[in-house]
Amino acid sequence: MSGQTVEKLAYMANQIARNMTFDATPAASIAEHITAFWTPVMIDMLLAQSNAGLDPLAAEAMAKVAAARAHAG
Amino acid sequence: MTLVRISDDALALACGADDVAAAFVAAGCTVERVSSWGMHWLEPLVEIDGIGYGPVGVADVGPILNDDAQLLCIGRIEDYPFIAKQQRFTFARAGKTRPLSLEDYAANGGWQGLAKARELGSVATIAQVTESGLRGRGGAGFPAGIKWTTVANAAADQKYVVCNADEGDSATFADRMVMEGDPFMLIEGMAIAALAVGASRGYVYIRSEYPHAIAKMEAAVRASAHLVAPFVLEVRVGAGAYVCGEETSLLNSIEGKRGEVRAKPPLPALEGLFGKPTVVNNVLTLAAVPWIMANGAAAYASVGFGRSKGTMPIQIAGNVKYGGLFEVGFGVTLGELVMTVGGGTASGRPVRAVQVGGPLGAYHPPADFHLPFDYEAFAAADGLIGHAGLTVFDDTADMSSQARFAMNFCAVESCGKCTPCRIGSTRGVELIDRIRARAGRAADKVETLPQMHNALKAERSLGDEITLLEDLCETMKFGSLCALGGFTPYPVLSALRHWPEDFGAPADREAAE
Amino acid sequence: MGYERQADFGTPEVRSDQEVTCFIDGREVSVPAGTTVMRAAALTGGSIPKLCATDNLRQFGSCRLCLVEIDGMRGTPASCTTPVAEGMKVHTQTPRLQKLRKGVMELYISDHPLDCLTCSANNDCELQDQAAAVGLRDVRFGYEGENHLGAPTDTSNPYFDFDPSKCIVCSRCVRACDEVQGTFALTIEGRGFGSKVSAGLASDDYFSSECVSCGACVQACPTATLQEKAVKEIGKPERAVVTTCAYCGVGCTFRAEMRGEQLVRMVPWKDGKANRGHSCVKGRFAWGYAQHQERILSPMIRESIDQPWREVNWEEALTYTANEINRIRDQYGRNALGGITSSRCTNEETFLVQKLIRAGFGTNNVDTCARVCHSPTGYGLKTTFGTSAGTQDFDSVEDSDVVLVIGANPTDGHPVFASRMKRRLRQGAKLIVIDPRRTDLVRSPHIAADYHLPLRPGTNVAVLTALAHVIVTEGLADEAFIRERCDWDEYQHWAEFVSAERNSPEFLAPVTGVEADAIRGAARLYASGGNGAIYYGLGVTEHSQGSSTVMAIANLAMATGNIGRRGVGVNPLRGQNNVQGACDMGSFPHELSGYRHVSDAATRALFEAEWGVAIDPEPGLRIPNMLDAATDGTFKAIYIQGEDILQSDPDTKHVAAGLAAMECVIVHDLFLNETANYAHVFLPGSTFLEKNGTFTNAERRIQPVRKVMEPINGYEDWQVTQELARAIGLDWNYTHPSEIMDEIARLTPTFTGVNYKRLDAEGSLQWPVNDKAPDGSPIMHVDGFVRGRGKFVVTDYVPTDERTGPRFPLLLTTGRILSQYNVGAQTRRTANSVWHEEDLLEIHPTDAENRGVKSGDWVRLASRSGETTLRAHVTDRVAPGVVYTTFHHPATQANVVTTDYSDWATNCPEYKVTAVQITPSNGPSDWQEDYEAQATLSRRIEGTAMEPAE
Amino acid sequence: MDSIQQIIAAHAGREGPLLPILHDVQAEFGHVSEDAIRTIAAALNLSRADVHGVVSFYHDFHEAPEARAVLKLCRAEACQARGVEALAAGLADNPRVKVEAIYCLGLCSVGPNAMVGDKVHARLDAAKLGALVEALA
Repeated sequence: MSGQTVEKLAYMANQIARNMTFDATPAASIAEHITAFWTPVMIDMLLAQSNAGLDPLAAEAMAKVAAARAHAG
Repeated sequence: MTLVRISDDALALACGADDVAAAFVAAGCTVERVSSWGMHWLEPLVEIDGIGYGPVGVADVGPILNDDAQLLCIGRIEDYPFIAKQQRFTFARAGKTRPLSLEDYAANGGWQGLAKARELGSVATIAQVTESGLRGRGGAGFPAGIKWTTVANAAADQKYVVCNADEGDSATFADRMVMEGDPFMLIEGMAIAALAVGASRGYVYIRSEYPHAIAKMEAAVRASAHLVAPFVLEVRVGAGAYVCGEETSLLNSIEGKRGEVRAKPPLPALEGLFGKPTVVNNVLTLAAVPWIMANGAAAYASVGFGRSKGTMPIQIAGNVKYGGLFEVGFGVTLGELVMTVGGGTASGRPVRAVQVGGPLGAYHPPADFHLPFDYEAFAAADGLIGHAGLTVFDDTADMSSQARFAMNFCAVESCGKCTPCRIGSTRGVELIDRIRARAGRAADKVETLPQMHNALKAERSLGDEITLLEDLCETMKFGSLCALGGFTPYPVLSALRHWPEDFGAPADREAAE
Repeated sequence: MGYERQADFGTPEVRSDQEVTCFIDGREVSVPAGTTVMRAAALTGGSIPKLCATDNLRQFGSCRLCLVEIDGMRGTPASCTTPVAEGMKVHTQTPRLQKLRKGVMELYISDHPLDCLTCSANNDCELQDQAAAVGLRDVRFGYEGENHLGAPTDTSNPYFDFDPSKCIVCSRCVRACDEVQGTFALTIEGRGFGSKVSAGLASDDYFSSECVSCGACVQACPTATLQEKAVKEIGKPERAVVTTCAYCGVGCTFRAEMRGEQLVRMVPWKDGKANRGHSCVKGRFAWGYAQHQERILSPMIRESIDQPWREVNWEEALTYTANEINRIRDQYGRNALGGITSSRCTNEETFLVQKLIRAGFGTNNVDTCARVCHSPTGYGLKTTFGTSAGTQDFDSVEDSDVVLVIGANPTDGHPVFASRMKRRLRQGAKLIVIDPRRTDLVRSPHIAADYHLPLRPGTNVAVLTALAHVIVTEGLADEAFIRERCDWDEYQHWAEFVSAERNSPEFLAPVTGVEADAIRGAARLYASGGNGAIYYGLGVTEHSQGSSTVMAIANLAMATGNIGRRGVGVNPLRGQNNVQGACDMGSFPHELSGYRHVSDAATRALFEAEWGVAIDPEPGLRIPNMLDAATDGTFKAIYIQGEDILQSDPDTKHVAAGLAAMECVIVHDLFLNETANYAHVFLPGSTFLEKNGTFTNAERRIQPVRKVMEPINGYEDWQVTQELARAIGLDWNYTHPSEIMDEIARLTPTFTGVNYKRLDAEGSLQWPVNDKAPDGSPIMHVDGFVRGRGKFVVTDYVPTDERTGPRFPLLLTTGRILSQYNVGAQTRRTANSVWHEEDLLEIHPTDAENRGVKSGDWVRLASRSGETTLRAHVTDRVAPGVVYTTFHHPATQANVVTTDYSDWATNCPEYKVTAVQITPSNGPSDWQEDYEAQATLSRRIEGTAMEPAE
Repeated sequence: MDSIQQIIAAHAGREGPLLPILHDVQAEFGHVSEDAIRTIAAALNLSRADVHGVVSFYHDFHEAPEARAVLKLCRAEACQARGVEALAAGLADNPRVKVEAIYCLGLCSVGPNAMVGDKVHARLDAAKLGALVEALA
């Protein structure tokens, strides 16, 4: 995978985060959203990149995604 | 200074009243322009101190002022037989007041009806109109009170009163005279109607052929707006369509649509102007209302004949000696109107026919002179009163030509919506033309084609053609959507029935058969 | 089915609680009060002669053939305008009536051509029928009277002729144009005998007039005056099949009228519940593409896209394809495979494609074109209400008092529904339009929006939040409804958010470009004007905040209690005929049919049991992700049925790169579309006329598609998919699409009660159809939201990252036009192109002036993604700063310009906001020229004329 | 076209303003042109077919200008009874005056009658009618 695609995934995650900022439990909802709509490959790609440029809320959500995957995996 | 009264109604103007008035002013007189008395053969009629002179030309001004015009003098107008014989309810002020003078109107009984209606309220006002027996003067003779009740009972956020002033029938001018001579009376009548049914807006739809009536009504509406408020009234002008005298066509025209006739139901009383409950009444109907309200239903109903209550302003015109407006209770006979009141023909020749009720009315021979002026009596004689206009013809009239005219008028004025009127009137003209040529009809180019196997190849006789005309009239009479196509057969069939010789029958017809 | 006219009861059905009983020729009949004598007579099986009456138009009373006699009533009233009364005794056939009717007919025929045998309406003419019915034998007037027989025929419309010599002036065409279509393009000119039908001004012909060629006038005409050219050429149809239109999401029911295997005409079916007998220019007339010479009828393959195509037989094509799929799966893994289902195809075909991908390819990499149009609808309405679908049936609009249209242009995009909406508006319903453009709905004859909010593209959420601000802060919310039906805490959270000053119309005006007073007025009207219904389209979804906008709309409806009954609701106007169905069928990578997530084990188990394979519990790739993965080298093969993603998807260059990177692109379509330039396998598709199946329209209405003719490519699309499945080793044995629907019903709770037998019997069914709603569900959320309590979602306005600036100072928004459809694959291959030969750029006079651009000039349209050239149309329909174009023509490829920005929740592309610059141009851009050259090369077919000589 | 816009504006707010507007346009320009119809239709939110249908229905409105002076001669029954047909037949052809038939001016007891503009003329005979026509030519 090229860096450009990771960049795009990070953009997507940030965009989701921006739009869910006012959710009652934003990080959890963002994590849930990403798990529901992204392929595991996409999630893994983003998680694999440590400095993907995620905004704090998106990063928090991705951490939750990672935790859930570790738990399930 | 001498006070001279001269009418400014369109008919007086057409006869030169303005020039006469100017001449009196030039001679140092004060001239008051008043409404017309309705004695048209005397127009321009000049009144000085109650004494009438007419018809007056500019050259007569000097002699009149010099008391040297005995031939023109008719004496006291009020006592003149043509006036004295009338029962003037609607035209009580005719000749006496300045049309646009609120002062004159109020001083002569104006606004009393409206005041009464305001005092009585809606229900009692409608009751008065119902009890008076007032029937629509537009031609159909439908009881006004019933129509008003329907509108009053209809629930709606907006209701209208519409005055049908599209007086298009030849030989009728009473509406015009009301609007030009006593416009506030019509406005008062409409305001009473509006109050009775709960309408907030009203329209007077006037034909464009009446520019003077339009101007007077517009001025009168402006001048009286404060007196009829909150009722708001507006004048609308027709645009050259006889059929817009039909109420639904008139409503379409006000709405800005083609003046096509609407199918009924729904009745305009329930779905009228802009789809709202609407009173549509003729000028004379609405103009009768102030009198009824001011003088009481009983006083009105005490005059008349049978189910035709009150007075009728009858209009006498055509080839007649004393043409004009003659308001009288129903029941006067046709012969009296034509021969006595009207004085017979202007040409001095024998009367051959009288058309009663305008272009959709029947032609009556002198044999019908016994008929009393009454909706039912005329209906029984295959005729109709219509808007009560009489057109007198002398013995030079060709009645098949008049029948052709009736069909042609229908063809010219048909809105084109329904088939019997749209196509039938044109076929009628063609058919009467052939009949008038006294020819039967040979099979035409198409009918003679060998592939036209069902077409009649033999010549159609004059008798066949007359039968076809009768059948066409039946199709139009019972098939048409409105009175234009439906009543055109009246003049046609009456001409055919009473004057068959003008159609080449019976002799030709018998020969042909 | 044989060929006969659909029954006509003369006057429209009347709704009334009261029954009236009367006697027609002695036969007793009870009808709703207000019903006409004519209709009552027709209901008893009698037929009163008539010409001007027809039951989809208000009674008119002009022909005077339907006269009857009624006891106690004077004269001979017209039965079409006379309502029945209790106990009324009507006589429809008496000697007097017979004579009158014959008299009327004699008049008609005295001005009518006599060449019935050579007339195109011979034996299909109401005048002829009625002449026979009244027994006319002789026209005593002769045939030489004044007449209209010499009037010339107007042949200007490409689909129908107007021959005034045959006109009987019944006004049915004029009334149909007014009442049914609502265009008011026709009138009667003149009066009396000179009355004639006129299309607009005296100097207008049909083509130059305001006519939109919907066909209502042609359908209404009782003679051959308005007649389809096809009927004149081919002759009278001999059989007819009722089926469903394959154009937009309205889903009109048509009767395909056939002569042999030749389609003669498509006539709207009065019993069609979506269209109620109406049609538009596309469904009615634009079906010629089905027989277009460019249709590909033979399968074709090639190893690489620089080679010419090689025609092969079906077996070779399918074997080759199966080998490639197996090879790629073996080489790169199952997730290197994927597919795209089509909103153009039937539910059954779509279901099979996603089944092939999931069960055969072994991956959830399946998506559908709804990705690029209504995926935010699915997300937004499921989140808030619990169902990914509109809440109403189309009939519902008849009970609406306030109609709010946002981001939709129904008169162009959904014309038949627009006509029904306009009818309601003419009856007095109020209208709010939220759209950057002054669409026809904002102002067109007899229609005027009470509020038009011409917002800056991309600010939907801000406008909706401002509306919500007014509703909440002015106390217009329906608290009782909210407390009963929604989550009160969520509502309060939302109400607090929208009430903030920063969400007030005044505060947001500089952002939205909409005056605060207009927003306040519109909010008050929607909240308190009676039944409020919201209709929206792609102007809502195709944004970076598409899903937020859908949820903001849902919030408004819930806050005002406008959900759960007739006349209200939230209604997406679906673009393509089967968008709803394609979504329902499990075409999304994360959902199985009925919108059930693949991670749900119980649902998977159901499918696994039925299909006998394991289903991946993780979501697959969406279309943009597939293309990303392809450029990245991990996605290698795709099966695309009935879609042209190269032309329809955004950022064309990116799509092209993705396709070019794949090893096996399988296109299953009617024509060599733009995507096929990058394909290795072409499988010829069949048109909707050639197959059985069902489509589901925007009102969740499942409607039968019936085979009108045999597929000229040999197979219905579902058969091709089945053969491909068998070729890769699946054991499929469907013998008819009804078996596929039975499987869908077994696997999908909302479809439990759907089967072909019922669809045939009832015409259509609106899902959910199951034990809880055995007769289907015209209105959703009647007794409660599907998800339980309605969910208010806070939708913060997050501006798109697409910004104007010095390089790209204008905002481009795209859309469609009435005569063309989507990528134009069908409509461009019909005479519809006469109305729209090319995509035009709408630009405001001020912007045009600043750039020295005049109408008709070539302009360069450039964004950061790419550039193209097209001609300008200077108009104030667009606001200053906004430009607009359609995307129907591949020569323009408007999507070269659109960007890769997309909806945050669903990745639905942001077609509606692209920062662009317009400059004068001399002709096609380099990209256009390169593309054209590449396309020409790619379309070569060995051994045919389509291979260039050199 | 400004003047047409002004005419339309003058009737703003009226119910059913089409006929009053058409009257004013006809009076101002002598006809209602196709351009005028387009302008009026757009302003009133009507189709141009709507307006054309109305214009063509009423005898008072003309889509083409009339260069000649117009005399409207009443040809209805009462004037017929008073000899208008003979007058009409005897009317010399005058290329500069258009003699139009009109049906009734409401002056039926003093015919034959005619109208020129808004001015009415009664008790016409051949000499008076000839003079009227000459005055117009």
